[in-house]
Amino acid sequence: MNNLDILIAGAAGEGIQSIGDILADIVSQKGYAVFAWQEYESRIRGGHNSYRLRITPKPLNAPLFEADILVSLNQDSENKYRRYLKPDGILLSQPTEKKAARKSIHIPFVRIAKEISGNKIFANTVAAGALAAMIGIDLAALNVVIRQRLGAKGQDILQTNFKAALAGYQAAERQCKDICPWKLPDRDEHFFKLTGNEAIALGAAYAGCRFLSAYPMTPSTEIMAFLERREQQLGVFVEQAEDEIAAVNMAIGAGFAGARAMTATSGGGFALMVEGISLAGMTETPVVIVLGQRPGPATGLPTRTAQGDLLFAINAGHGEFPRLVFAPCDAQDAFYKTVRAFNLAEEFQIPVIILTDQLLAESRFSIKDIDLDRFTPISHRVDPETIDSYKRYALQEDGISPRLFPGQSRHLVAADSDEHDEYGHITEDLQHTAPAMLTKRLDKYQSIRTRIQSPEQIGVPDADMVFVGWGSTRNAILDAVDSAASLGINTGMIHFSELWPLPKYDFPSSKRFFAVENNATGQLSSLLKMQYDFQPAEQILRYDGLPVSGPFIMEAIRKWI
Amino acid sequence: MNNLDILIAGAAGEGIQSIGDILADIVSQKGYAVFAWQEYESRIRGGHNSYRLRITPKPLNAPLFEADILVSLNQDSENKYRRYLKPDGILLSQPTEKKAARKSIHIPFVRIAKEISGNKIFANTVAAGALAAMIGIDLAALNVVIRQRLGAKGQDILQTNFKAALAGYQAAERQCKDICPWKLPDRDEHFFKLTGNEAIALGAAYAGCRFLSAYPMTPSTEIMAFLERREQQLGVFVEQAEDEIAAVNMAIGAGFAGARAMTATSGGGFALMVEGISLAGMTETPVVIVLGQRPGPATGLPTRTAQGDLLFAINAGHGEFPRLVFAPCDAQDAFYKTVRAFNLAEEFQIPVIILTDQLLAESRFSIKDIDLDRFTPISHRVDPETIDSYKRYALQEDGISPRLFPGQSRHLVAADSDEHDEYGHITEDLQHTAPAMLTKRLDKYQSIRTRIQSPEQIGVPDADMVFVGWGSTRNAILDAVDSAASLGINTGMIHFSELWPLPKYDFPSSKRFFAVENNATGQLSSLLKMQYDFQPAEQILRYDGLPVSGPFIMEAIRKWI
Amino acid sequence: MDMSTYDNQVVSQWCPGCPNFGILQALKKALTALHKSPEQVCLVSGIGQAAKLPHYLHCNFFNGLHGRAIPVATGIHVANPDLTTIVVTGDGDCYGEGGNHFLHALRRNPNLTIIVHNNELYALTKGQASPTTQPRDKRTMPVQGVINTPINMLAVAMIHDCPFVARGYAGEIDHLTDILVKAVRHRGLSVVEIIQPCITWGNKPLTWYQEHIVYLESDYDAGNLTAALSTVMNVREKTPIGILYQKASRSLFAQRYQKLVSGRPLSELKPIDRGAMERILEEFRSTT
Amino acid sequence: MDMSTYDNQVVSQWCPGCPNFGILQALKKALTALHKSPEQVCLVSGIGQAAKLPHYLHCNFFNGLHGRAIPVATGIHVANPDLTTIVVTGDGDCYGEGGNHFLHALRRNPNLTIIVHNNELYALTKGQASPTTQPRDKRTMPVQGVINTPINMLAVAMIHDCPFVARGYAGEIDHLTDILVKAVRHRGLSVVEIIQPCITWGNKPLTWYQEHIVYLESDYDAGNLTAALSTVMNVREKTPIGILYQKASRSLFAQRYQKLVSGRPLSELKPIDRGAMERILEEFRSTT
Ligand SMILES: Cc1ncc(C[n+]2csc(CCOP(=O)(O)OP(=O)(O)O)c2C)c(N)n1
Ligand SMILES: Cc1ncc(C[n+]2csc(CCOP(=O)(O)OP(=O)(O)O)c2C)c(N)n1
Ligand code: SF4
Ligand code: SF4
Ligand SMILES: [Mg+2]
Ligand SMILES: [Mg+2]
Repeated sequence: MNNLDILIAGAAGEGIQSIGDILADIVSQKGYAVFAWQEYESRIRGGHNSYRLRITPKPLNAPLFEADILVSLNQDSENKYRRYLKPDGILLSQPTEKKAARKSIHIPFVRIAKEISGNKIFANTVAAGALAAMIGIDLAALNVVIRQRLGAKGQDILQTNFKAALAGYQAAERQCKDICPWKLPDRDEHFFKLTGNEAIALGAAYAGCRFLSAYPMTPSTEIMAFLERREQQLGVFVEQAEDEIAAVNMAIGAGFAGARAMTATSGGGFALMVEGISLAGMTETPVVIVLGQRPGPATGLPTRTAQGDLLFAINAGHGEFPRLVFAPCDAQDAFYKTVRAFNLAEEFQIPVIILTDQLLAESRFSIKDIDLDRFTPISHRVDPETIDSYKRYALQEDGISPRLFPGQSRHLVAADSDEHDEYGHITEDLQHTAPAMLTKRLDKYQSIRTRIQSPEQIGVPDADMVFVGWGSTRNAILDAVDSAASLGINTGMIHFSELWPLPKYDFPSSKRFFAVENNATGQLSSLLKMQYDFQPAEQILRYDGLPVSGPFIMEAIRKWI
Repeated sequence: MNNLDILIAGAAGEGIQSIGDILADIVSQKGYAVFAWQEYESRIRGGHNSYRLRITPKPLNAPLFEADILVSLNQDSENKYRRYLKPDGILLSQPTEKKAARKSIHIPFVRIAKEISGNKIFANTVAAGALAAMIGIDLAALNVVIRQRLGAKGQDILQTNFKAALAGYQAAERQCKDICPWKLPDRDEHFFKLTGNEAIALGAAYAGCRFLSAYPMTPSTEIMAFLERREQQLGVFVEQAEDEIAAVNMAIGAGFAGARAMTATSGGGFALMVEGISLAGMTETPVVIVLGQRPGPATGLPTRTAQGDLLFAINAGHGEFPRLVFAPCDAQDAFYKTVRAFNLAEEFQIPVIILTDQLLAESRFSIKDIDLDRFTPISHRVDPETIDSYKRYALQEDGISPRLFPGQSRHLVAADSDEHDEYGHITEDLQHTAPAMLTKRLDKYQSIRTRIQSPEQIGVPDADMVFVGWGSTRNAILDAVDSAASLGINTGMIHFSELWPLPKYDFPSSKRFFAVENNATGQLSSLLKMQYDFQPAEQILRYDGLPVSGPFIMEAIRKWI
Repeated sequence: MDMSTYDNQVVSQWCPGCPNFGILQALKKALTALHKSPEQVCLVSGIGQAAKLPHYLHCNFFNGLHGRAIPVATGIHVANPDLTTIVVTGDGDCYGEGGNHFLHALRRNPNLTIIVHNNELYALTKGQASPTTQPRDKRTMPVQGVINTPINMLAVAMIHDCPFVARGYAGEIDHLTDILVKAVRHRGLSVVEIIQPCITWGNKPLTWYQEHIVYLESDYDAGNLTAALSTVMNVREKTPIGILYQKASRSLFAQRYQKLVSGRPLSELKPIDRGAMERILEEFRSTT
Repeated sequence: MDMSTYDNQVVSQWCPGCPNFGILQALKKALTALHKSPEQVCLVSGIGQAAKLPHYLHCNFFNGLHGRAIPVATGIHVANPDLTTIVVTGDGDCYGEGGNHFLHALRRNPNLTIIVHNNELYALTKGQASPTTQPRDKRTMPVQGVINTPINMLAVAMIHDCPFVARGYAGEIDHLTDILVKAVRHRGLSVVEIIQPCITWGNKPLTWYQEHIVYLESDYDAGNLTAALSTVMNVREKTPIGILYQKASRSLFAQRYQKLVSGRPLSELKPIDRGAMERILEEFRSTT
């Protein structure tokens, strides 16, 4: 088997996530990579949501819209999502009056659930059982996962779920014999399955983060919730703040006092943190801020995805001060970049912004390997004993003054949001101190710039067409590169995941460049123009709240191939 | 007389502002233009502040640091500001033990004040009298202004001031006969004297603004205070908000309900308004926001000047939506631009940001003329009777939906921070509605761009060297152009006061361009590179909290001339 | 005019059976009883489940940012005092993100009604604790239970001389309707906090709520501040609902402007005319 | 150790004679009495005249953004519970811009002391009204006098079970010192609001203040919430100063973490070790 794409559709509250999670667990236990992503409405019950599984032998962590199997829990969802079913795909749904136009399997999920338990909430488990049967999973494997996932809910509920799954399984088995071609022979590979948010939370813990204050906001809430649930295991103090202003200021306070500290939010909350970012810049306090992008402006489409805040993040904050802006491309990269973010924030005593988006934050990626030695927590502490008389903002050639913490030693430590002297006291000396301090801070960019990773280049030398992207679109671009290759077209990718300051880089010449972005105005292009005097010939932009996919890119370049 | 430059120096609380104001009034009543600017510390008493008067027959509204007369109220201030006294300038100060190195007039301001009134607070009036005598003002003209300025304080205080001024006048008269060359014969011209803040407040009132909510913040506080003092005269409702978030949201609420509304702040407060700006973008609610720049980051140098928030203002707010960013060059322009800001905010239903800075906001400019017909309040109202069934966000080709107000007619009016349908209800329709709404909003840029004023060009065709600037540096650049001319060097200026979106413009070729900015990173240059693929050869940057002046520019270009 | 005047065609995003529907109904009933036509009414909300209510009621509305309904409503109210402006907000929206605005609205005393749906959690973001969650109650966060003391904004309102403070229950629609009618009628700021069980994220059944509310006693004196304060401060077995505190309002927000300049909607005022502006500018020109 | 331990060489930006100097002195005296050495103390402030105080006292400090001292202090306090962290703030800083943080600090109950210099105006920005300005008092803005009701944060603190609530007067240094000593010593959040005349922008002479304060009566029972509330809510001729309310603190902010994970300064904790991290990651790898 090469690829199997499953789309599970239903209303919020019908449990499609649980079906998807169960299936994802099963196939990954069988040694397959699975990319699980969701698109859903901003509501708790009802509406139309989908959960997609992309099952492959090797990780291909990019979204595809079309599916081999459409599991639909209600008629409305079926109507909405049917167009994504491949021509030879199979529909799994409740029985309908209408004659199905396609190959389909009909199972009365709700009726079966009610028969078994008197409660329709088990309908999704019936569907999960049916789906498992369709893709040739054996019952035992299914039951293992059900036990793992639902064991904690008590014997009664667990047994009912077993029964529901079995009923669905058997009902499907009968119907799918002839039409379901899928087999998933066991493979001997075992992938890590992580969402972007989980990867960031784990990366933070690994980096030595000990403090997170945040205010719930989709798609970043799970970073906080994950760390809170694992407070004892991961040892990160978590506080739900009263608002984002408090969140960022608490983190800055904790950072000042020596804790590696972070916050996480989305565009609206980030907007409220902007003054705090400027404070971190002025006081030279390390802080890591995750900005999970979703379509704006304002509340926008709160549960959807976008890359609309790049220039905002780079320019956020009054006054001029150094910062770093990263945009990891997937969960593995998110783990690494988070470690890097904490290290560099501490080394340069600056705010570091990690841009994610709903796709990256909430999708579950399959990762072959997480190399804990690739980026390790690097401490940039100074030994207070080596310092005679301490000045928090001592002027140094590279702009980096030794940083001590209050209470750490006999040295007193000050931080000041006003322009200040070397001790941190307010200055009005415009002739020397004030411009020297400003320069000192901005001078850090010189060292920072040397530490920024170059854009990733894939297939560029041989390519005629080159996609230029950033952040979470990377894997979709690689899908497109593969698709193009299968049509005999050489394409390549230049991908930025460290966006500010931009590294030294020379764009290759005589290629046709296509910028690929999940926004409407082509923000990366603007940035590249400003920085490299480089302008992609074409822009492939998606701004409907859904992620860029390989086929979307292929469609966009059709007229050039 | 051509030019007379006076520097009055002293501590906060010593009343240098009152000396300066009196002198400014006198000379402008005699028909002279006067540019009055201050640089001062962020404290209420003590420290070192200066008030500078630039007296000229024709308005030259740019700062000069060097002075013909230095009035110093205490020894510390004298020490600090002496370096600004021209070689042949005259010092007016209290008697000192040290033998003065220069021409000087010594008057015991404090002793005289105490002799007259028993109170040293009248020392500044003694100094004002002395200064008046030095520049050949007759006593009557002095007394007229003292009465105008201090009449309201009661007879006793007024009479004491008369006496103090007289004593200073007489003491100076005796000493300055031979050394003071200045005469100010009456001229028959009468200039308006306005600060940037006053011009904005008056422009707002003229534009029909009826609502201002703001939170005090230097250098913009006076816009609110001015309108509050004149609430009855100008008819603008003024509310001091609890914070800047409330300020911008109140203004947006008032705008939604049909009032022309504004707020005013500085960088830190603006940072807090960023989410609200995005809200105005999404709900298409007109609002005018004044951002008075001062050096950041964070609290920075709260009473100083800078142009450090250009890229921040242009990119502030999550998501992508249209906005306008203006940066008037002086008080006259500030008046005009404010009227334009309200008109365009209403026409395009967008937020408009007016960038000022401490120099523009707080300096007093002499203005020959304010042409009330140049920009008049233009209403963009729709007659509700012409509408059958109303949709607040009706999709229109140019992106501008007819805007009605709640309660205005039988039509219901909605605004939604979520992505919404034409009625303003939350939408989750990603196929049609959401991208159509986003496009509709961004499409406004097409019309907006046609309405932006081109950069001002002065002397460009003949120039070898061209200064490129924005906002409040314009007049200093023109000073430099004049100075260069007097050295036989042809220079010119290209000046932007409407910065976003940038207008269509072609930079002339084969010139040597110098960007002039009051910031450290050359933000205009970055912007021009992004927009026009244009890059000035050199950057003249000042970032010590003091304004760019003509001589500063001349000094900077010395190596090229 | 009957209640259906306020119906619209918008499909609700609330969970079926959510007590928010009861609040919606009570509000429609109250507006009907008040003989307000839809165009006279403007609802203002922030973000959250509660804050979606304006979409489901046929009238003007501004659905703004999370936490910022009060300042928006304040601006609308000044710009058009003829509108009946009502804030619809949640416990997170109003007491968490928007806490400062609530405090300062109390100081201003605008003629608004603030309706707070108190479900003791953040529903729209999936069940985190809110400022009103009771100690030890578990939420999706914190999973181990809340430690912080809940905020008591009704007491805070009383302390600041808020002229109308009430508590309703979403399950008692007629009782709530009556409160809302009186709240809107009362001059000055009215605060109505509504016990609104969340049947998805909450951890108590609806019956629990029904059993744990009680009407204020018939001889309860809503004019007595001390008694009112003690009623909201002392946690009892059953939570009293009704008008907790009521007094004649002190002077209203914007009244000075309305006397000095105009009491009409600001949109109806013409800009200063050219001649007047010229005269004003002359003040800034020095003549001898 | 004597008071001079806390002196530093920084030239004050305050007006000569400002009662802020009295507060500074009282704080130095209190820290001396508490035997805190400078490196054990961390002052945290926002922006304003009050907020400049940390510059004039030899110790650690964080002078942050206007209105944001409390969250910064909360972060510092969690990161290093060994520090004596004290917030120094103004009425505008703490009750205007920062009002929401004050409210939620009350809910959290961290072991901090909050000192509010209440001069009933915004001094640093030149004399505007603040949330505590009394009705009809004139300020540079509004020039016609304040209309809004002043905020009563001491009452708000009491309502939320704040374990230590006091009012001092900047002119009564010894009395204030005593309050501050007790405030810092008291477990949990302590709020000390200080009447601080502004001799530049205020409109009452210092003598007026001296005449209008009064010590709490000797039999005043600071343990009685009702009495305490009525003391701060009823405006009397003379304003009582002293410890208004005091009780044993409920559980402290961050205590759960400190029990579960560590009570040491967070900067002393090592990152999770590589092996442990590997094991944790394995949880996310599906094996059969
Ligand atoms: C600035 C900002 N922060 C966070 C959010 C995310 N958010 C949306 S609703 C909500 C909480 C809503 O709680 P509540 O007001 O109690 O309403 P409920 O859903 O419980 O009715 C949050 C945190 C947001 N939209 N904006
Ligand atoms: C975000 C922000 N808004 C406004 C200001 C301007 N500002 C500085 S101090 C201050 C008021 C200070 O009042 P208060 O806290 O009472 O201190 P005081 O000066 O009276 O001691 C204001 C509004 C600021 N620095 N930052
Ligand atoms: S999540 Fe709770 S509050 Fe929201 S609609 Fe559902 S039941 Fe109601
Ligand atoms: S302005 Fe007022 S508060 Fe500030 S230092 Fe002067 S007297 Fe004190
Ligand atoms: Mg809620
Ligand atoms: Mg104050």
